Amino acid sequence: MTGTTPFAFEFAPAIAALPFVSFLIALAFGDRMPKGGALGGILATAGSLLLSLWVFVTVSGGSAYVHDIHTWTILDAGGALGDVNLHFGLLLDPLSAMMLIIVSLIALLVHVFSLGYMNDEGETGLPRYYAGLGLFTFSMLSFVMADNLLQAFMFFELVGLCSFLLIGFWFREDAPPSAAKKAFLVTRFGDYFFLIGVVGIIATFGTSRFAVVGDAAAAAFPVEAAKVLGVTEGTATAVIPGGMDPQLWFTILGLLVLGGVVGKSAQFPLHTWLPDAMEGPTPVSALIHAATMVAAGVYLVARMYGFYLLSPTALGIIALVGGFTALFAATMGVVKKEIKQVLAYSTISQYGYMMLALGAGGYVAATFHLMTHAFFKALLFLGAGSVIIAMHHNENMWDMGGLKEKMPVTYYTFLSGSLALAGIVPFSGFWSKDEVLYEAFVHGLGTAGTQGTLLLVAYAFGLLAVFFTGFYTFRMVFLTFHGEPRSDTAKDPHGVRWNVKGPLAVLGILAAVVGLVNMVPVKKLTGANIDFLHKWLKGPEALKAQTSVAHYTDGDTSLLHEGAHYVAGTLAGGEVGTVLISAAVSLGLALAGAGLAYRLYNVPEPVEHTDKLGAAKDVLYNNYYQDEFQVFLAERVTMPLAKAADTFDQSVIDGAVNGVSSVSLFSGRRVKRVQTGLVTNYALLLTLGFLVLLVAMAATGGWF
Amino acid sequence: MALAETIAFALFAFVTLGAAAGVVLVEDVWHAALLVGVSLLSVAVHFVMLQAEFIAAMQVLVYVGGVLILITFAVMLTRESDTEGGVVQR
Amino acid sequence: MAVPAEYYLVLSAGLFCIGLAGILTRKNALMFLMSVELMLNAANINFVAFSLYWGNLTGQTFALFTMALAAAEVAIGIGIILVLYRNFGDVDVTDAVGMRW
Amino acid sequence: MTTRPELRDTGGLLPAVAAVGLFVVMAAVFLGAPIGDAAGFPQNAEVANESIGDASVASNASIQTTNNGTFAQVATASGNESTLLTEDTGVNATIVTAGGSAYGVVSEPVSVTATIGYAMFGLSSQLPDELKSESFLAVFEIIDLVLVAALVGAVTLARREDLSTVVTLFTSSEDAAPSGAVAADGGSEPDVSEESTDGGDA
Repeated sequence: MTGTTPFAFEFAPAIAALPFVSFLIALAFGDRMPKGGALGGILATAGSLLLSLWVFVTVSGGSAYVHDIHTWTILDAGGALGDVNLHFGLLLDPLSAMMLIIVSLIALLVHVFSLGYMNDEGETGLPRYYAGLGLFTFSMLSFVMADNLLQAFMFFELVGLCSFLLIGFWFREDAPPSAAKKAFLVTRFGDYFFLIGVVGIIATFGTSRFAVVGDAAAAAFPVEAAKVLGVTEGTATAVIPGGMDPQLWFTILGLLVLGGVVGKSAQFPLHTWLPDAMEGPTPVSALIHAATMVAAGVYLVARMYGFYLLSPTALGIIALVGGFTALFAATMGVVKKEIKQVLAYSTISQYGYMMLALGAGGYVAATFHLMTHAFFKALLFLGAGSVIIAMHHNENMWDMGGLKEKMPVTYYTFLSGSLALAGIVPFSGFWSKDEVLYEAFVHGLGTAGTQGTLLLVAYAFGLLAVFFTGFYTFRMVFLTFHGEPRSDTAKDPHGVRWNVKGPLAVLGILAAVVGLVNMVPVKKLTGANIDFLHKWLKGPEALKAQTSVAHYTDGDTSLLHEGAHYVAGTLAGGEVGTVLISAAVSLGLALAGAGLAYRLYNVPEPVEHTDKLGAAKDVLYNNYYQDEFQVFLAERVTMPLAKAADTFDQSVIDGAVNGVSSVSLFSGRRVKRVQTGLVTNYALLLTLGFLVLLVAMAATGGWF
Repeated sequence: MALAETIAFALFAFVTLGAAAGVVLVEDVWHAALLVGVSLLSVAVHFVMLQAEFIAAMQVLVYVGGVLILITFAVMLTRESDTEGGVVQR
Repeated sequence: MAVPAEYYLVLSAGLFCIGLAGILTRKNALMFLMSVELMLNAANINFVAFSLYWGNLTGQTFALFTMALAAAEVAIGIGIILVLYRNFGDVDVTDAVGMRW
Repeated sequence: MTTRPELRDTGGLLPAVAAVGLFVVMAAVFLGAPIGDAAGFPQNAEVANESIGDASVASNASIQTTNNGTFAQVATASGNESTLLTEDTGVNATIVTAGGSAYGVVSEPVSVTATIGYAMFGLSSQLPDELKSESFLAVFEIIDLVLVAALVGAVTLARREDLSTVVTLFTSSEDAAPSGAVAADGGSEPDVSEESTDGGDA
């Protein structure tokens, strides 16, 4: 950044501050305001959206911004490491500007939708609800704008807290508090590793900045790490414990941070909280799945991608976890009865795709999918919410059917989202998912050795998941909207108002067209320069080498090549042929899945075909017994350990403490007898003390 | 001359310390008060030998004439009434 | 001064220790008072002896002050003893073991 | 009626041992300390000196005292030559030589008591050079205050607490008279109060 600070950036803190104000207002005055504080939240998020757009335009103009708002402390770590700088700052670059828009837009729509879902349904506790939404939006926006890992961690945790509050909104029922607790604990388990990673990174590099803009004295840890490894020019020092190989140590750090990502983004094996989180209000689910909590994990990896690129091992693990999660969750989504459960598993699956893309070196692909997914998943959840309103809060798809005629707006927007989710051309999901798979494919082909094989395995997982995605998506659509109504409420559904239809319409259009911003296959075929997102994320030339983002966009593949040793390969027909083959395969599989669903479920009276799966059905119904496995881990492994630790604590630690205290008690009981109150005794002690002192001084001073 | 002074010193030192020891050791407070007077006067003699005649005078006036009188008062005031004079005070 | 200063020091130490022994062994408050007088006199002997030893009158002046302080102390001491006697009917210091009564 | 002094036989061993031990240690230290001879007080201070000739006359000179005063008499070939040193008689006078001349020096004793007074009252200009002392005026004032405080304290301690009137030296008798409130002691024991006396000036 050169020259004066663009005006928009001065107002950037307000993007996060506005929802925070709405949170405070809803908390303090919500019960005295119309709509229970919703209007404040809508205004605040609308303001955030406008400011985000402003920032977006400014960033498009070639600016990026890193600004320390407040420095807590500067620790002198000594040596060449320099100062350990703990601060609170802003980082506004293409990635965060894009994410700001996504978050504020979806938050705004969710607020509007909540008018229909919560207010019109006569829920109580609305101020608490809108306060939670405001705090949630605030946390996520602040997380997005964080310019260092420590700050990101703090807001990461705040996001987790908000999800806890909102999932457990209906705390008087049995399931929501339990689900909230589970979400909190499971994500916290991952965040534990994240915290260690943060400390490790700060200890290693003396900074946890993601990027440097302008100030040459400041350092960003991905840049420093690249220098330490010699991938890029320059000198940098890092404190590596125990003389470890820097590559290994950076991998460990990256994997520690990844622990938080796996928890928040619901990747295997910490995905179990997410389906249960469906106990929260549906707009909250939309917010969590599309823009805030779950997106936070993937966003974090993208944010510090320059660091992960230095570690092929970490990238491979990310890719494999992502690909496996994509398939794993998709298979579970196939058999679910509740509409939100299907969506929940599809969320896990889609975030698996993003992780796969990140692991496969597809930074832009992952970001692209994050964006398109945000829109179509928010759409699907809000559509599901609309259906749930209509069905009087019955979520079982087997009680629905034939809603197409009753609620056309919901149907067509939901269909748009479903086509996007399934990845049918030309809806947004196709472009992004295709690019994800393409990246994994070409890098898997081109990269030699275990790395390449790993990517190909992950790619195979992802490809298989495409089929399941198409199947469960259209199974959901057909069961919900097609056929004959299977219950009385489905015959006469509850109507929905503008505040439900409006957000759906906006998102429906977006889900259909947003993929057009990055039509890479078309570019590869025709040579037309229409990969706007690539250019946008890469940023102008002036930003190169200043933000870590510029480091790894595809215009500068050196880090991808030098750091992660990824090489793009092709199949027959060169690049164009590979693109065509990849796109055709994934589209074909998606269509196959959708077609199977059409065959099985687009009938007037669909029947449950799950029995044909035999034993696999039980496994799928029970989510591969992951919950049971975790409970087993908790009860059989952790509990005995905790009990042993407790025994140790009670006997040894407390024993020592009590022993010490009893010594002082005992000696105190003895020593207090000195305090007789008799002047004579005090004088005697005084005399004896003086005598001892005199003898000691005489002996040492040679007075005798 | 020096020998005479030393002998005088020894004599009065003996008186001083003896009277003081008596103060501590005798049972009766009244006797103790009298022995304090002896000791104080003997110390006054030491002052004279130390060429501090004025201090010696003050010693006699202030201590023996003032302090000792006060002590005597106190002894008399705190004497238990149901016992005869000189009865053990602990 | 024909008598060496050490002798006076020893005399003073003896007087002081006798006073100290009185304080340590007696229970009668009046005996305390008298023992303290003895100790103050021991200090005075030192003052005066060193005054002569150094040829400096400061010691003698201080001895005078000590006497004044001793008189003040006795006045207060006797006041306290009388209060003690009034409250306990006795002048035994071992009775008064509380901070207040 | 008198009683024979009796020795106490009670009391702990430890206090006595402590006191004796302290004495032993102190005596050991004192006797082992390198304390030399005393400086002593200067006996005289010069008050006058008169030149009586050059140094060679010193051996022939002597101090003569007459009713008119004290003279330094030098025996010369032409007879005795007297120089008046002071008109007082009975003073301490000597002949000394210094700087090639002989002088008759008169000295008189230094008053220790007077010097103490000068020191205590801070009259430092009066202090003689030969007898050193510091100025103690501030200490004197403080001790004065302490004495006053002791007097006040003694009076306060001696007043009867169960009467609201303070029994002091100058309290009018009708305030204190009714119950014989001048008694400083006795408390609630009537037999003790028989011995009561005015504790106000104790």
